[in-house]
Formats: sequence, C-alpha cells, structure tokens
Amino acid sequence: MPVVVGLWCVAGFIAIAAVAIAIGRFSRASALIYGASLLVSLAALAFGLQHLIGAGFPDMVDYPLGVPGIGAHFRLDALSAFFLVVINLGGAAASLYAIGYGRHEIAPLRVLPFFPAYLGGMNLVLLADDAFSFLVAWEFMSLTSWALVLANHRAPENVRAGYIYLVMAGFGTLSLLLAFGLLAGPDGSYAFESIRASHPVPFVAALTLLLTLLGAGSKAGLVPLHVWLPLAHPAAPSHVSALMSGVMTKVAVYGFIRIAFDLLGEPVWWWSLIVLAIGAITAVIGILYALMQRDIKRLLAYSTVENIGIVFIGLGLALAFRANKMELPAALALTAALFHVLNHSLYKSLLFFGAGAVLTATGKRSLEDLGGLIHRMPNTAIVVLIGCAAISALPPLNGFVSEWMIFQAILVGPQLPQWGLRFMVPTVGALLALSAALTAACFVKAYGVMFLGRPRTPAAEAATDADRFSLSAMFILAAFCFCAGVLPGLVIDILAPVAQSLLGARMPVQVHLPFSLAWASILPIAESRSSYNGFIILAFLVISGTFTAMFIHRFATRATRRSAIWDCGYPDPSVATQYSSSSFVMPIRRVFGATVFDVRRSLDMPRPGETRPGSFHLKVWDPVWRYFYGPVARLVLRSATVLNQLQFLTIRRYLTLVFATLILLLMVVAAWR
Amino acid sequence: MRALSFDIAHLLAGLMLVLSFLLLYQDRITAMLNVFAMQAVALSASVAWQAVIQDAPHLLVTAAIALVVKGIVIPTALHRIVRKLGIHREIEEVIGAGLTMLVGLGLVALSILLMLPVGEKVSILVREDLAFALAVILLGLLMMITRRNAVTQIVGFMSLENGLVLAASGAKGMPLVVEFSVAFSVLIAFIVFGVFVFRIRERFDSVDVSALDRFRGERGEQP
Amino acid sequence: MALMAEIAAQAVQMLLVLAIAPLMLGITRKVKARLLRRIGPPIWQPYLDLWKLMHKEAVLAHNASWLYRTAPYLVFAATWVAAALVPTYATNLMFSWSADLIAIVALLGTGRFALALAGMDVGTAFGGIGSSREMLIASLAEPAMLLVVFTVALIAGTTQLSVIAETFIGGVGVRVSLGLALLAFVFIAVAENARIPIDNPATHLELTMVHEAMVLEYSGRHLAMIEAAAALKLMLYFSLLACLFFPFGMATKDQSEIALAIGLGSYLAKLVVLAALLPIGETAVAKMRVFRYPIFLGSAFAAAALAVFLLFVSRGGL
Amino acid sequence: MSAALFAILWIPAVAVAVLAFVESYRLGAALNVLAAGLTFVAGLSMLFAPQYRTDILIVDDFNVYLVTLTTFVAFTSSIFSASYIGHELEIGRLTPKSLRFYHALYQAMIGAMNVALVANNVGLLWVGLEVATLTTVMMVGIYRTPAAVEAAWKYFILGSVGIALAFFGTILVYLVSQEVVGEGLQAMAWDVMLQNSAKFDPKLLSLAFVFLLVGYGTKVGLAPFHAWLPDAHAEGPTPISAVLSGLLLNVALYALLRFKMMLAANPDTIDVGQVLIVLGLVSLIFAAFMLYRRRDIKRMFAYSSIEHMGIMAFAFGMGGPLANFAGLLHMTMHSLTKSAIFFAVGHIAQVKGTQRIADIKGLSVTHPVLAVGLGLGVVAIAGLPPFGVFMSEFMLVSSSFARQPLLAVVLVFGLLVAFGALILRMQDVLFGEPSGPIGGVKASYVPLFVHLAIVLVAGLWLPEPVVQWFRSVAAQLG
Repeated sequence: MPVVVGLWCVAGFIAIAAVAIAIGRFSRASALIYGASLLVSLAALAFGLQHLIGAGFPDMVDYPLGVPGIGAHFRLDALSAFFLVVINLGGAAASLYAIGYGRHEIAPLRVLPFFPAYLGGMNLVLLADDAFSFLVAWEFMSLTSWALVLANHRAPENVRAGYIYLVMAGFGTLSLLLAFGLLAGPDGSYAFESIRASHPVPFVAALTLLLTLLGAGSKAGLVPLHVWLPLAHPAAPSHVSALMSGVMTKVAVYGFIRIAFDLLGEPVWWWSLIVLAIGAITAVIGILYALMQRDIKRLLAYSTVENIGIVFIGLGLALAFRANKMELPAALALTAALFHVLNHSLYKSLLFFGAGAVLTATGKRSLEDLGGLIHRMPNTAIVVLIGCAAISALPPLNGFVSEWMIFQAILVGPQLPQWGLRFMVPTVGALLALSAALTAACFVKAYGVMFLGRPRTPAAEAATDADRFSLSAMFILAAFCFCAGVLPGLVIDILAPVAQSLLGARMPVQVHLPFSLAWASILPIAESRSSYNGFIILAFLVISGTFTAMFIHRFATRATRRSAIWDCGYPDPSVATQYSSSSFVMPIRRVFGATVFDVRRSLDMPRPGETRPGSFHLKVWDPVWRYFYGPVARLVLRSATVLNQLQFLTIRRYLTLVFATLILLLMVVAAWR
Repeated sequence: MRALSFDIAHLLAGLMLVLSFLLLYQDRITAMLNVFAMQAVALSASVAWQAVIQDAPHLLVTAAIALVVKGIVIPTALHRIVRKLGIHREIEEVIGAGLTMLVGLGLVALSILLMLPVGEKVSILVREDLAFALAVILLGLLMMITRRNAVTQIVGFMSLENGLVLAASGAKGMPLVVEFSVAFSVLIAFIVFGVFVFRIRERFDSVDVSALDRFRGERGEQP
Repeated sequence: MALMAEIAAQAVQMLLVLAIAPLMLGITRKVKARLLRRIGPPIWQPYLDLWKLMHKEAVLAHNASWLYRTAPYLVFAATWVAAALVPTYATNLMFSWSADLIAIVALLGTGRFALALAGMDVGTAFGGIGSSREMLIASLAEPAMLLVVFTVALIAGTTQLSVIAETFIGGVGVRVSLGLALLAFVFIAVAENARIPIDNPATHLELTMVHEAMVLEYSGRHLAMIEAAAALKLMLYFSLLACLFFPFGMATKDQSEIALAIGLGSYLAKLVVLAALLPIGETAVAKMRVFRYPIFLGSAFAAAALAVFLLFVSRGGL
Repeated sequence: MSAALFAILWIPAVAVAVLAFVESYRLGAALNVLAAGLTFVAGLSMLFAPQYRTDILIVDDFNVYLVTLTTFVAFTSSIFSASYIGHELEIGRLTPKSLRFYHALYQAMIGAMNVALVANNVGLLWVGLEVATLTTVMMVGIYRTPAAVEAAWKYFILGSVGIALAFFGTILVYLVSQEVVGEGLQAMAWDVMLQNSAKFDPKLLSLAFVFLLVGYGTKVGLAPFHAWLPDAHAEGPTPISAVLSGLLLNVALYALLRFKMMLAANPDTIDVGQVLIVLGLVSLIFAAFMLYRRRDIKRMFAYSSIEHMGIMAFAFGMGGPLANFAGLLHMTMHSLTKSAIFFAVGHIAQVKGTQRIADIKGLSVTHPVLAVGLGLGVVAIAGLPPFGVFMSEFMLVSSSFARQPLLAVVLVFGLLVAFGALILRMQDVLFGEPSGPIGGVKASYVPLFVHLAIVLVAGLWLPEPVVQWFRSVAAQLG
C-alpha cells in the first residue's frame, strides 16, 4: 500500500504543476503553489519516514503502462524510503523558503509549473522499479530542472548553462540506458525483479558498473563529469539551486546505489578501487575549485561536487567490504555514506537559501562585492554560520559525524585481503582529510568575506534581512543540522533498515534504553572500540564556555570600550584594503596551483611616475574544459564543417554518389558466396 | 526455331549495348542524338521481336511507342531545344572518353558477372537478355554522371530507360509493360519540358550553388 | 558514589590541564631565554599575564560583531575540552570514550575555525593574512595528522586514546613506523602550535605573523582567553605525544592511589622534558618563508605515509 | 473489396477531379479538409474491416495501421495547410490559380500513397510511390522562386533515377517469381511471392533487392541517396514538408520492408540486415553532424528526418522482435512528431517572416504557445521522455547493446551528436532576447497539439491492439 501513497504524492505534484500553468500569471499564485508543494512534500516525507521506521519491507505495485509486456513497476523499500525522506525534506524546505523568495520572481510562469513537476519527477525516480519507468522519471527530472535553469533565459550564460546541462543529462541517460540494456539482456526483461534474479557474468557486470558511474556520475557531478554543476546551479533561482545541488545529486547517488548494490548482485573487489579513486579525486578537486570561486553560488556548486566525492568514497568502501564478505564494515561504510547524503542535503540547501537571501538583499553574487552583512542580516548570518560550520565537519555538528564514520570505516580498511585496497584506502583517507581541511578554509573564506569585515559596496551596506518564510526555512534546516550532529545515534538507527536490506547486516543499535551516560554515543563496529558522543561534547563545550565567561565577568572585569580599528597602528579607511576572496586563497592557489588549476594572470603595473592605476587580473579555469570538453566540441564542429560540403554538391555529383553506392552494392552481390 | 529466335533477340540486345557505347563515345550533340534515335529503333525492334516469340501482341504497342516517341519525337524536340537555347554543340566531358570507355567495359563485365551465376531456375534467354539490359542501364547512368551538358544527360537517362524497357519486354508475360512504357514516356516528356521551361542551359549540374546561398542562407559558419 | 568519584577524576583532569598549561609555556620561554643567554621572565609569568589581561577592559573596534566577542570563549572551550579528553595520568577516565583522537583533532579544528573567522571580523588586512595562512597550514597538516592517527590505530585497532595507551603500555615492541609517526607528529605539533620554524609566537613582524596576525585586534579578557587557549593547545599536544608514544607510567587497570600518583608524577615529568626540548629545537632552526610550509608539512606527510605502508610490510599485512 | 478500401482509393481520386475546378481557395481548402477527413474516417474504419486480398490489392495487418496513420496525418496536415495557405496568399507568395493546382495535387498525393500502401501487386506499389513522388515534386516547386525550382529540379532528377532503378528491381523480382509461380498477375502479387520466396533464385533476388534498395531508398532519404530531401523540405510549402517527412518517407520504407520480408524468408540471399544497418548508421551519423551547420530551420528538421530514417533502418537491420517492434514504433512516432514540428515551424516562419534560425530569437517571449509547441516537439524528436520516440529508442538501444555492443555504441554516439545539435538550435530559437516581429498568429494549434498529445500518451502507454499489430508485423519482419 505505501508505494501507492507515494505515487499519489507524485500525482499531487503533477496536479499542482497543471494548476500552476493555469493560474501562474496571477500575483497570488506563487504563494499558493509553493504552499501546496510544501504540503505534498511534507506528506511524502512523513510517509517515507514512517515506512523507513517500520523496517521498510519492500512493497510493490505495477500498472499496464510503459513498455508493452513489461508494464510499469513501482516499489518502495528501505533505500527508496530513506531517499524519499531526504528529498522531500529538501523539497519541503525549498517550498517554504520559496513562499517568501518566490515573490521576487520576474516571470513566474517560467518557474511555478516546473517546480512541483521537478519534485514529482525526483520522487518518481525513487519509486520506479523497472528500467523504463526509472529512465522516464530520471529524464523528466532533468527536463524540468533544465527548464528551471532557463527561467532567466535572457542572460546568455544561462542559456549556455542550460545547454551544457541538458547535453550532459542526455549523455548520462544514454549511458544508464546502455547499462540497463546489459542488465536486461537481449530479450529485454526490464523489470528490476527479473534483473535481480539474473546474475550477469563478471565482465558484463563490471561494464555495467562503469556505465552506471558515467550515468549517475554525470548527474551527481563526479569529476570529470562535473562541469555542468557550477554553470547550471547558479543559473537557476536560489530555491531551485538548493534542490538541484542538495537534492537532485542525491537522486543520482540513489541511482548508483540501486544499481551497484541492489541490481548488480555480488561485487568484485577491484570495482571499489575505481569508485574510491574517482570519489577521492572528486572530493579534492571539487573543494579546490570551490576555494577559487568568487561567485558564491558557484562556490557552493563546486562544494557539492566535493561532498558527492565523499559520499562515493563511502560507497566505494562499502563495495570493497562487501566484495570480501565483511558485512559489518560494509554496513558502517554504507550508513556513513547515507548519513553524509542526509547531512549534505541539509546544509547545502541551507547555504543556498542563505546565498539566495543575500542575492535578493544585495543583488550581488560575487563575494568581492559583499562584506559586513552580519550587521545588516543578523538572522541570516547566524543560520549561514551554522551551515558553514556543519559543512566544514566541525564537531558537534552533523557534518563531522558522517565524516568521522567514514574515517572509522577507512580504519578498518587494512583488514581487507587485497593489497591494492590496503594501499588505496589510507591514501583515500589522507585525501579525505585534505578535502575536509580545505573545506574549512573554503567556508572561512566564504563566510568571512561575505558576512564579516566591512561592506565593500553600497549595495552590501544597504542590505536588509530576509523575509520570515525564508528565515524559518533556514532556521529549520539549521536545527536539523544541529540535532543530527548532537544525536547521531537516532539517525543511524533510522538508517539501519537500509543497510540491513542491501547488505544483510547493520550497525549495532545506537540508542538503547535505559538511559545511561553512554546514551546516544556512536559505536561504529564492535571490534574497533572507538566511539563519539556529540551530545556530551556539546555539553562540555557549553558548560566550560559559559562557565569561563561567567567566571571572568564575575571575578575579573566585563568593562568594554569601543574605539577605532587598531590594525597594528596603520588603520586604512579604504574597504579595499581588506582581505578579499582571491587574496585569501592566494597561498592555497600558489601551493596547488601548478598541478590542478588553469590560472591566467595579467599584471599591469605602471612605471613609477605614471599616474594611471595599475591593474591585476586573475582567472582560474577548470582545466577539464581546456583539455577535454573544448577539444571534443571543436572536433564535433570541425567535422560538421567538413561534412557540410555535402550540402552544396551539384546534382551530377549527387548522382555520382548514388551510382557509386549502387555499384558497390552490386559488387557485394557479385561477391556474395 | 528456338535457336534462331534466341539468336535474333540476342543480336538486337547486343546491338543496343554497342549503341550505348557509341553514345558514350560521341562528343557532338547532334551526332549523339542520332545515335540515340538508332538505339530507340533497335529497342523497338527487339521489343517487337519479343512480341513475336512470346506471341504477346501488347508488346507491339510498346514497340510502337518506343519507335515514335523516342525514335522520332524526342530527338527532334531536343534538336530544337539545342538550337533554341543555343547550347554548345560540343559535349563537356568530366572524364575523358577513353577512360569512360574503360569504366563502361568494367560495368559490362560486372553485369555479366552478376548474371552468370544465376541458377537454372531462370531461362538462359532471360539471363542473357538481363545481362545486356543491366549493362545498358549502368552505361546510361555512367553517361549521366560523366557529362555536364543538360541534353546529354537527358539522353543518358533515356538510354537507361531503354535498358529498362528491354528488360521488361524480356520478362516473359510481365503485366502492365505497356503502361509502364507509357508512364516512362510521360516522365521523359516532363524532363524535356523542364529543361525547356526552366532554361537549364549548359549545366545539368544544379544552378550555380553560390548563386543560391542567398536563398538558402546555408553557406558558412554558424554565428 | 562511584559515579561521583569518576566525575571528580574527570574534573581533576580538566582543572589539572588548565592549571599547568601556562606553566609549560613559562618553562619553554624560560629555557629559550636561557639558551639565548638571557635571564628571561620567571616561569610563572604566563599566569601573571593572563591575570592582568583578564582585568583589563576589552577594547573593540566599532564594527566588531557578536562573533568577534564570542569567538575567544568558543576557542578556549573547544581547546580546553579537547585537552581534557586526552588521557594524561590515567586512562579510562569517565568521558574519555565520548571523543576519540579524530574527534579531538576536529575539536581543535572548531577552535581554529572560530578564530579564523574572528580574524576577519573587523576587516583588516592583518586579520586576513593570519586567517588565510592559518587555514593553509591546517589544510596541509590535517592529512599528515590523519595518517599518524592511522598508524597508531592500525597497531591498536582503535582510535580511542585510552585503549591505544593501554595497548602500547602492554608493549608493542619498537617499530620503525611508530618512529616515523612520531617524527611526523612532532612536525605537525610544531606547525599547529605556531612555533618556529612555521611561526614565531614572539614576533609582530607582519610578513611572518600567522597566529599573532589573527588575534592582532584582541585585547583584555578576550586576548586572555586566546592566550590561555594557545597554552592549552601546546599542553594538549604534549599530552598527546606522551600518551601516544611514551604512555609508560600511566595508571590503567588499577586506579589505586599509588598507581594514580605514579601516573601523575610520570606525566608531569614527561611534560617538563618536552617543554624543555621544544625551545632547544626552536633555537636550532630558523623561521621559514610562508611558501616553504608545504615542504615542511609535506615531509611530515611523507613520513606518516611511510609509517603506514611500512606497517603493512612489518606485519605482512594485518 | 470493402467499402472502406474502396473509399480510401476513390475519395482522393474524385477530390482531385473536383478540386481541379474549384476557383475560390477557401472553398478549395475546405473541400481539401473535407476529403482528407472522409479518407481518414474510411482509413479508421479499415481497422475494423476484415483482411482482404486480390492479386492487385491487399489489406493485412502490416498496412492497415499505416493506412490509418497516413490518412490521419494527411487529414491534420490538410487542416494545418488550410490556415497556412491563407497567409501565403495574403503575402502573395501564392496565387489562387496555383492553389487550385496545389489542392488537387495534395489529394492526388494522398490517393497515390494509399494505393502504394494497399497494393499487393509490386508493380502497382511502384506506380503509387512514383505518382506520389511526382506530385510532391510539383508541389515543392510551387513557389517558383529560383531556390524552389532548384530544389524541385534536384528532387525530380534524383527521383526519376530512383524510379527507374526501382522499376528495374521490380522487373527482376517479377522474373524471379515468374520462373517459380508461372507468368501472369499472381507472379507480381506480393503475398504469393512471400509464400514462394524460399524457392526463388537467391542471386537474382538479391540483385533485385539491391536495385529496389537504391530506388526506394532514394525516397526514404537514406544517405547517400538523401540529396533531394533537405532542399525539398526547405523550399516547398510547409504542409508538404510535413507530409513528406511524416508520410512519404514512411511509405517508401514500408515498400522496402515488404521486400525485406521476402528476402528474410530466403536463406541464401545477401544479408539484408547488415546492409540496412550500415546504411542506417551512415545516415544517422551523417545527418547528426549536418544538423550543426544548419541556418534554415526547415532544412534542419529535414536533416533530422534523415537521421530518424537512419535509426529505423538500423532497427529493422538489427531485426528480432524487440528491434523490429522499436522500428515500427519509431516509424509511427516519428511521423507524428515530425509533422507536428513542421506545423509549428510553418507558423513560426510565417509570424517571423523568415526561416533563418539566426533571425528567430526569444520565441518563448513573443509567441509562447508556438514556443511550447516547438519546444515539446523538439524534446520529443530528440528522444527525451515522456514522449513516444524515447520508448522506441529505449528498446532499440538497450536490446541492440546486449546483442551488438559496438554497433549500439555507434548508434548512441550518433544519437548524442544529433541531440546536441537539436537542443542547441532549439535554445537559440526559444530563448534569449527576442527578435523579429511580435505580431499575433492566425494559426490552428489543434493539429500541432493533437499530434503532441498522441505522442505523449504513446510514450507512456500503448493500447493493446497497436501492440498486437506491432508484434505480428515484427514477427513477419524476422
């Protein structure tokens, strides 16, 4: 029965979209539409959660739709239930946020119908249980989000972004199509049950996994298929960017898990090498590029790339353990990955909302034009600070928990029998640590330049705080980040059925009564006696911090005097002397620059005595453009130009073509046996 | 009788093939038109002979059409066009006559090669006949693509079509042959008409392409 | 009752680290001064400094935000908690399981995060320089640290400090990999504590400042908090070094008074030794240019990685 | 001979006679729509008429559905043409006299295609196809602009050569069968041939097929016989472009398939499948690349038709129940979608007064409804769900990748390249700062959106009879 409820929710979204087409042009429509989407996503969220807590036994239904003879199958199990929770949490938050934010929309008809349809598409992907329905839903999701990316289509760069996005999406779908083709076999048994029943030979399975990596990876943003994210995510309206970045990438992760862990049967150990390598590279490259960005939304998009890399590291570990029949570590790694999925959806949506609030308040997306917003937008500043701390994996917030669990899984790595993995796992661990540290740097920069310091433009000076809907959405997400960090045990227990159903094992029960001091502390697996308790850490921090403050205020002094900035005795009134985004990351750029970046600098320094101002330009490119996509595009266009000659032949030449082909075929006949 | 009938049919078909080669060889329009007329006559003769040996009287109609339309009407019409439109008397060749000849020989060889292994199910006469017909058709096509001059190409197409009729008449008891030959005559009439109306002079190559860019907006890079 | 005792033990440890942290600072300064042929301040000078600072009024820039004011307490609290969770004189303290080595490193990260933000709050060039360089150093040190953690965790099978300590006390023999890990750890500790050759705690020369540049605007009690936090951090690294590589003398199973006393004594002895060694090392080398940090910490990383891989070899795999 | 069959053959014939003498273009258009509508009704009723065969005509489950499709698209196109022609007359590109000619030819073409579809006699099939070709030739040239004349001429010459070669193929087929089944009409009856084709001389049969392939392939528009197609689509009136892409190509392909069945039943002939696969892939890749340099919007979609014909050829070349099913589905979906696209493009070209893509921008601002129509059409033709083309491509790609991975990779490559080009141009047209006139549209959106709706539904659900039809034909195709 539950799956039908899910389908009803999808239907609800589609219905809202239809209504939106009808009433979109009225001024009140946006609040109405977003309110309705909020309700539906809350319903879907509730029932997904309920199904997940109810141990998530699979529940199926099929209709005589789709491919004839196969029909359209839908299924709800623990995995899809969990992702339903993730997606509809993000969806609900985005809808709530948009009730306020949507008022600023210029052309509502370009957003309102597609937003609920987009949510519906993502939900449908999770419910689909045969290749055809899956791909239809998958591509429907891409299409609607593409339309949303083009909501502001008058800016040429947005049109370009939409184009690149849709082409990448098409590429991904085609690779998934090929993967399903392998799984379904020549006689086309597309239903997932029959695929589960069949056991492909290792080579075919490996090929399928690679194709799945291409397909799901291009949607999730694995390097080098990540190029569309930093273009498309900023182009869309901020609540949509939040969905694309925080939620849709999770649907891609779901697709990978569904195929790699559910449909593909037993993995082979070296698959995990590939997944781990790609995941680690993605994490590091993603965050390095995020550091280099000045546009806040592009920065966030690149940081999404990084987080997806972290998730795939977890998945790779899970594959490795599973291939070696080490169920418990596998469960740990998978749970960690899923936990990170949840976390990232929370704080990335939060951060995009914050970026949207700043964008509407100042009209600026470039960090270099902001500053000092903590004074003008105090509430936004608080929630964004929580988001930044969470994404930087700082205890006691949630980002740390999932990364800690992944580290725990990594520490089990050396028990793997294969030498390749033994050397790979620590390396991945080091890279993960690197990316975590760089994340902290990245968000210190982002928050520091955006909210701290002195305003760099009048627009930033005049900013005002976001409306109450947007704020409440952000505060709710922040609260979730907090709770998931303080009581991770609850989340892990809720996640348990997923690992149970996929791997036949689960992490030990975390939250057990009666209440003891050890309550709600994470115990990854029995043999590693490590543990972490966010609750107690928080208590410690709060107690010692407040105690110290009170002590000093009570027994020492609380006298405070305001005065001008000291700045080592040389205060400079110009706001341009503050550290900017580019200057903040200059050391990191210098350290990693030569290897990973494609930096173009131009310095124009007037000679002494000249009065004209000097100038320094810096552009950091994604080298994958220069070394991969650029050449490919050029190749296609060049061959198009070459072939285009054939449009201008004379009739006689065309006849010659026909004649030649005829003779060729005749020769074939003559030569045939 | 069987042998004789066979020999005559063979002879006429062979004659048509030879005439096709002559067509390829010609380099002056008037002469070429005459050769074509001869081929048409040969065709009608062979069709008539088929009518006799298959005692299929309706083939005589076809023969008559071939004789009248292609032997007399169209050649004269083309003579007029050549004069009216002031088309050069010389024929522009794309590749030299000698080379064309060689290619033609190759085509003949190919068509024989194709027909030889055809099994016993098909009568020997039909087989030989088809070999010739195929050769004539291919030579006609070859002529169309190795000559730039409009009229020559029409002639090429028509000799191709002669080959068709030859094949059709050779096909024992094939229905609707007459209708087909009529239909083809109409088609050719269209072509001649088209040449005349659209003033397609020297070049049967499409009108100069560069002149068309402004209509098509097709040349050059995308912006 | 037992609960109360355990809580008491934990509280003792918290107060202990807090109490002796400035002393360590004082000792290092004194030794350093002597090495430079100076008399140097008395070793309890840090206490006096802190006391003085606490009683001075705090001067804030006009545009300093609430974050600027709360950061010092957060930094202090995070560092203090982290320091308190490292087993010092006894293992199995009641809260030791609530955070493992990774969590402790991450807690320091929280402090660093807050401080780096505070450095950018009033919008000066110096603050920016400090924060930027601090984050650079951290991002270079963290991977090496993780590999060190990895090495010890591979031997002990856990990242739980008490257990690690107990395992090592139980004796794991002398290992090359542990030696390399120690080397790496020392490098990291130097970098994290802003000591020479990475940073110079005693300079205000802008080209070289890192930590000092971040806290340039602070004064009064806020500065006191930050100074105390720095002392605690140094202390924490001393204790970590002691607990990971020289755990002998710690009170493990039997928590009898004798054992605790021995543990306490040996712990203090280790600290003093380390506090004396540090300035000797510092006076031996010169401050580095910023863009040589990668080489310094890269070598730490290399050593740690080598440690991990050697571990596989020496064990023939686990 | 059922009434319906009689009707689909004679209504157009009568309509030709009548329309040739109707002066007023409004009346002419109305009559045209009426006749097409009646033909459609007849075609629809043929679905329920019993199967039927003589040596001349045949109604089996291979053609009955195509008749319905053809008459339907012909009907909708006639509605579209009614609203289209009016505008052409206003701006004076056409004269009432040429319109008389146009309407008569339109009906003649429908009749000819119906003849070709229901012909059992391969000679009659040939006649029908050629008449249809010639009528379209004349309609392509109807604007009398140099470009139109050029296009018509090119179409005419290439078409005639195709006609001739196809005719030779027909003769050969007759010869082959005549040696087995004896002289006379039944030797030209397709179903008789199919029954006996196992006994035919394989060599001669293959030879015959080669000529038929080149001859009819020219009309299918497979590269390298495609040359006439883009110009004919671009320079002719848009309703004709719609009918060309939507129907004539299908009918020609249908003719080819009839003969393919014959060869499939004879083991010793050349492997038709491989030939079709090669031609299909060549057309697909070639057309896909050609899409990038297009400036004329109609010519671009003409190339996309070549691309899709290539896909179908590939599908039928692969053979097997799934691939054949996919191919048949693709035929249907493509004809509906492509004609819908041409409906949209026709109105767009009228309101913007140009066919140059570069001069049409921001359509979604100036003419939202047309923009939605074109957008959905392109999305559908580019093979994106939830539209029917996706379902066929889904089955084709997945099944052929499991059987012939390398070929499938080539196929996917071509699909992706074409996808890129189509989306690129669509975005150019729909988005960005609007350009060109804003003026209102006197357009009939009904045909456009009816087609799109059908394609959408078919992309999610195929009615059972259709499935049965596809299955049985797919089985016959081997």
